[in-house]
Amino acid sequence: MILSLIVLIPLIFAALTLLTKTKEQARGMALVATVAVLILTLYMYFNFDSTIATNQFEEMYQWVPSLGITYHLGVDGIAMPLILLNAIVLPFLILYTWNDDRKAPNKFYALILATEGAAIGVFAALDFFLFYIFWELTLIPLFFMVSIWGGPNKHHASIKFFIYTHVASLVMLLGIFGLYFAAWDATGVPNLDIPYLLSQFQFIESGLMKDLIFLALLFGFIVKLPVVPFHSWQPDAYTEAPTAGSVLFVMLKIGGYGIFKIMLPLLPFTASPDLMITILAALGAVSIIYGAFVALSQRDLKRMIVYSSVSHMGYVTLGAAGLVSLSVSGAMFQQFSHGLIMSVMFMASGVINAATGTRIINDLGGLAQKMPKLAVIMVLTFMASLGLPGLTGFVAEVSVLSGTFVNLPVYVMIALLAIVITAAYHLWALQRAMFGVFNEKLGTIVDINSYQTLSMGLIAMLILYFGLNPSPVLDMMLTNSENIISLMAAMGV
Amino acid sequence: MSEIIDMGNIIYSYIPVAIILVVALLMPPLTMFLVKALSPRSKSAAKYQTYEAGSVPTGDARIQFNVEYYLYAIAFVLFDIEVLFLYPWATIFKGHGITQLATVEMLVFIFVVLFGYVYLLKKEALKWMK
Amino acid sequence: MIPVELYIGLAVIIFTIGLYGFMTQRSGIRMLMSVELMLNSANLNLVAFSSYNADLTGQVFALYSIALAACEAAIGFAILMAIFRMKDTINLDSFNVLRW
Amino acid sequence: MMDLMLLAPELTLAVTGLAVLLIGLFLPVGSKKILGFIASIGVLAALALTVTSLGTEAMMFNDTLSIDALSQFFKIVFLVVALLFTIASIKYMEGNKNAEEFFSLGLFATIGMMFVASANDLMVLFVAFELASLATYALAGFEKTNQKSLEASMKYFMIGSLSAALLLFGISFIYGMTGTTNIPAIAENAAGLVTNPIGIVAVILLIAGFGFKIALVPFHMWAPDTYQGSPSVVSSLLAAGSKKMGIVAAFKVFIVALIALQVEWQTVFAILAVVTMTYGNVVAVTQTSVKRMLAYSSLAQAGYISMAFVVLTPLALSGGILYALSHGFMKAGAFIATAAVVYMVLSENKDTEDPDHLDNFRGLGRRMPITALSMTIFVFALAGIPLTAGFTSKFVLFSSTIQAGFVWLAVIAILNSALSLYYYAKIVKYMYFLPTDADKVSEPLPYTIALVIAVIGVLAIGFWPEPFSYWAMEAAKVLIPGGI
Amino acid sequence: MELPEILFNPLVRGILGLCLMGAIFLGAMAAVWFERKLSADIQQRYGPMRVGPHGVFQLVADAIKLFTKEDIIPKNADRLLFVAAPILLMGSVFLMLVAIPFGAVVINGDTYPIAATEMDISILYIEAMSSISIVGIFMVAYSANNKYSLLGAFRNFARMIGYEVPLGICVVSVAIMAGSLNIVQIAEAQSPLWFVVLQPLGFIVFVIALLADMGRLPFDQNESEEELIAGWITEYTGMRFGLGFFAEYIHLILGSMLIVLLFLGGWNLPEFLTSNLILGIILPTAFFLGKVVLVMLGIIALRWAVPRFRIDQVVDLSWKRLLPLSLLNLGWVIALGLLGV
Repeated sequence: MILSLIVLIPLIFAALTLLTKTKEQARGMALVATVAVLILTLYMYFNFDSTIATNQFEEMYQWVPSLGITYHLGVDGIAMPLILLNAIVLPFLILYTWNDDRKAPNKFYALILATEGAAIGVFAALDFFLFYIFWELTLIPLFFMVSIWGGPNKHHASIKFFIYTHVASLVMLLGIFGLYFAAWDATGVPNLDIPYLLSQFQFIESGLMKDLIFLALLFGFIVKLPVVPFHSWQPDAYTEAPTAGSVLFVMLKIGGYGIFKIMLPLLPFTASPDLMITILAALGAVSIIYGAFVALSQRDLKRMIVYSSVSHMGYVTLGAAGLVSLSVSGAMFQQFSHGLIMSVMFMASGVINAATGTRIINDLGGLAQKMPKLAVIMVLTFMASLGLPGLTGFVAEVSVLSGTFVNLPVYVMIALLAIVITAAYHLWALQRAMFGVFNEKLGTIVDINSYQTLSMGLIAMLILYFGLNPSPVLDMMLTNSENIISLMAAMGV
Repeated sequence: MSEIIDMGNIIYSYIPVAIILVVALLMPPLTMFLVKALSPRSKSAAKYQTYEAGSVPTGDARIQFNVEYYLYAIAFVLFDIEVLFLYPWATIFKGHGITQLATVEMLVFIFVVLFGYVYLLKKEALKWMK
Repeated sequence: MIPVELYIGLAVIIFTIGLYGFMTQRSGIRMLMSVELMLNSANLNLVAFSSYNADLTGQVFALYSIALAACEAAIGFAILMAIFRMKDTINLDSFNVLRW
Repeated sequence: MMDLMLLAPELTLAVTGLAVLLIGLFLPVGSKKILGFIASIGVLAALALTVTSLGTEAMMFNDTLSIDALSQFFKIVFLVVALLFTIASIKYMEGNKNAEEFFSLGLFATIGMMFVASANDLMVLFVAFELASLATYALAGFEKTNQKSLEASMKYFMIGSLSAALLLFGISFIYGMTGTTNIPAIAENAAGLVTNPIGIVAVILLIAGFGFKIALVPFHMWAPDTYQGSPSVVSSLLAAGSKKMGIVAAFKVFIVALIALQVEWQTVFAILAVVTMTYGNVVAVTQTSVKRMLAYSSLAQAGYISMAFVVLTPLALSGGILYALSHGFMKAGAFIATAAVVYMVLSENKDTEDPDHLDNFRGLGRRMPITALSMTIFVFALAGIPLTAGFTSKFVLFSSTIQAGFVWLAVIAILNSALSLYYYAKIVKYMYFLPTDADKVSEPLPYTIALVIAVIGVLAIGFWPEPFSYWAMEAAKVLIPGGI
Repeated sequence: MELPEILFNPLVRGILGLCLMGAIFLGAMAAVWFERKLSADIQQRYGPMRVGPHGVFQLVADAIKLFTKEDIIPKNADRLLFVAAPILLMGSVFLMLVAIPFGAVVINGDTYPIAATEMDISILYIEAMSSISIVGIFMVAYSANNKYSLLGAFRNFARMIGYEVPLGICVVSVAIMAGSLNIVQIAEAQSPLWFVVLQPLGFIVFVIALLADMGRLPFDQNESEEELIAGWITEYTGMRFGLGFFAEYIHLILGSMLIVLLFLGGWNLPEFLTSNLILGIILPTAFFLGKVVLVMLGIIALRWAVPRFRIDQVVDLSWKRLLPLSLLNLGWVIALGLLGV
């Protein structure tokens, strides 16, 4: 029941928020909803047994029996941290936007809540039909978010985003169909349950069929993630989106979730697991390198952050391909950490844009003098992003790289190259934008307000906390990745 | 209709029709040939002019139909076709063990035809020269 | 007895003439007449088959299709009349507002 | 003795239609509004009667009519569309002195469609087919002084009568080769058809005949013009009703009667389906007239449904049948929403050149919130976004295509449906994102009611597909009892 | 006694048809003479008196005159249609004639109608053939390219399409009573009771509609000598006019026969009158033809008794009076049928 509540509260409040008239009502409604979700999620988190890898808090009702569709929810150690991430960041996101003036605030907050509900729905769904519905549902609010409140190129960006991810999810749907009918034909019973279908995958006879299903599903996930070369929607969409939209994009870790939850259990049973691993690893390594290099050449602060995000996502695929429990759990933790770091970074770039009217790094300079509070938070997160020890980014990257090195040393070597570049562009951007001589053309600048300080500061605190003590989430990730790895070991992969 | 269609009989009954048809087709031309042989010839331009009460004819006579004609024609075609459905039913109405259902259906049909008729009347579609 | 192939052949010829007329004519009335020709070729087929199959269905069907052809002609005339009233022509090429 | 109660829905409609016609003759123009209410109540009653008779099976009139799950399902589709049509037309026909003709023609067309759905004999099928067609020809040209409407009607009529001629010619061959017009009996006597080349000729003629009605490429050229030019409410009846009639007729003729020639027509339908959906979607992208865009999208949807002919499994057929119902709600709703916009535009400026131009949808989200929201739901449903009817039916249809091994077909269909999202999103963009300085207008109540009904239908199938897919499955079993 | 089989050979029947054609030519000539004399009598003058006793050979003289008149085709005319039209006119009446019995002989109680052919649907056939003449009339008018002609033809159209429907419905009523579409069987079905008694309304409607169909006064708006100068046939001269003229009179005779066959009991006589061989051969035909002549005279007399209708009156009469009346009659017949009469 609690899972349903967590999924439905944001959706229901989204509808209610749509009906509100003023900004005050809308943001209040949104805050109530997100805080309620946070409380429920925390309650669930504290009752979560991180020592077992099975699904917990399960709920199951019949929905369309003739097609084997059920309403099946449940969380395991892969989903729990991501739900937690969403639940934590969203109230702060609301706070962050507390004093903003924008058109149609009711729609704005409604879309934020709808995205939250849909994202949590994807993490909680244990039925492919439900999973796909929530998956597609994440698309619509974000599409509107970009195309209503986005930057100058919003139409282009929103359409590109929509087409890209829609095509990807349709291809994924093909994969789901393949899985569904293979099992239906084999057992004579239609069933769309995720754990059931995952367990049935190994009984498919045709190797080609297995590979096709795997690749179709994989395509859906990596486009959403995204990794090079399917990333080109992301810079446009992230950049054009309003800050809240960018943060929501970051919160939407459904691509990586799909890889851990669905791809990895299937991986050992494909006809050519080695090939799949190579694909994953190559995609990961290329993304890391490519993202870093492109980020280096960006002039726009937000665009730079976006490409650094591409680079970060490379670690997720690379870690998944590493196939040892350390690398896999590291990759999972990278998702969690990335969510925290990127939300602060986007918030910071949003604040800078609002204060100075530009995001071009060269036009900024010496902001630290005028915005000391922002400077502190930004330095912290930039350090986390480039992987400074003691912060979350470090934990994730070290686990991924060291874990993957056992199996895939070549790719890790390639990825290591990027670490230098990553450090370079982070530091360079920080130096040019925050420190140095203040650019007088920017005019009068005031520091971030207390709501923004509160939200960004608290998330930054969490980055520090989880960097020093990752075990509250890392434990359950480890449990699950060990489970996956042991499964593979049994298959001899 | 025990033997469903007796083709032979039907064809026989049309042989006289064919004979008469040939004669009917030939008769007018033959007559006209006879006339050509018997009648005098004299050329005069006025003789070959269209008659228009004695004055010199003006314009083309082949004017377009008044639209009302089409309305009438449509109404006629529809009613005539509806009568068509009555014929087969009429022949078996007596003494062929027709079911009551068929009679009721035909009455319904006639009622619907009547309905269309009332509609036409009321819409003044049957009024000559509005 | 006349072989049924002859009836079919005649029907096909009439049908083809109708189809050709429909394709090439641009006057609404002529197109309508072409369609009637095609319908009647089908009727010929139906009646011929009915007699060769010793089954009355075909004849009844022909009766119905005659009635439907009449209704179709009625609707067609109505539309063409409305067109004529508006444009003073029934040449269908003059109707080309709807293009993309 | 058969039970005339089984014909109660049709009889109700017939009596309503005649009553509307008669009452309308004696009413002054001002009070003709009541006709729309009578018609709507009649359709509602017929709908109720049909729903209560779900599950009955019977043969009537010497096996020429068959009451079964298939016929009842499609009757419900047609009645739903007719209900939306009549309700929306209450506003459209306001102050029109020929309202009684409009409503009765609509009802008669519905009767025709319903008889096609239950026809078990090619004769009945053809006659009913023509009944519906004739009524819709007249409806399409109802605005006698509007050149577009006339042109639409004329093109529709010309092509429609051509398709009738092709159909009849094809049927005559089938009758000649099998000696019967009874649909199941044709299947039993199909030996003559298979061995004779005339069988192929008949199949080609029938595909062309039905293809025109369903508007499959290359038999589609009338459809965009007609849907664009006709009054919008009529377009809803055409796209959502008349087209489904073609589909159910083709189901009966090809899948039941001509199953022996399966090899021949299956390939043709595969090609037609692919070409139709691709062409429809690609051309729709460039349209600026919403009705024309919906027309091309309707082509695409017909292409999707035609996949059922290729796949031919009970699941695929049930997908096609379910799609027909969903499409009935979605497309009728979309056209009615357009009708509301057209009404609004025309009431602001009577001489607007293109009342359904995309520009008139600017800022609709603010001007007509309910209409805009409904339109959004419809176009998203047409694109196949989850939790709408469009998704459910696409889910069943596409998945069954994969199940049967036609992966290539499913991939093409899925890519198409991704492409379609582009132009659907364009409508939403115009409605919500493009600015306008026009004022908010009050939304006409009848349109709103029709829209709300359609929205409920779309969402119901999306959220709770179980009963619908169950009945679609039952209907599919009528077509192929044992599966193929 | 059986009739020899040879009499039923279709070729022999065809020759019989040709004889009937000749007979009807004579009949038409007689009809023209009757018309002239009767109209003269009604107007209290003599009519033709010079050629032969009481002018009986007047028609022969007329024929000779027509044959020797010059055949003129106007230069504006459509020559092909102009020449072809008489074929249609004559063809229409001759083909009608094939199916109409000119009487019957009764031999040993068996009735043998005197007709070129006997078909199951003869009444439908006759109606169909009768309607062809309208096309001929229109061809004449259109090809002549004359305004009077075209006006006449338009009127002809309007009239014909109005009266065909009530005519058809009356025929259906008759067919219901007789249970057949075969005109011979219809005639024989009136053996005890003529249909005019059973459905007087139908008779009246039928006669009026038939008059209009034949273009007899008061329904000769297509000719209207006074205003349209013979209307549709204005441009026809000489024998070409003669052919159209003859076709009209043949149509008149055949129409009268139809009235007798459908409503006035045909050739049916009580059995004792026909039991004798000679009487059986002569009496039924004589009885039939006698009635035909009476009906014809009645129609001719009617010409001088009523004025011509205006075209709109004609059309109104058919659509607003005759059509409902014929439907009423149909209902009456169905009711009678359900009661078992």
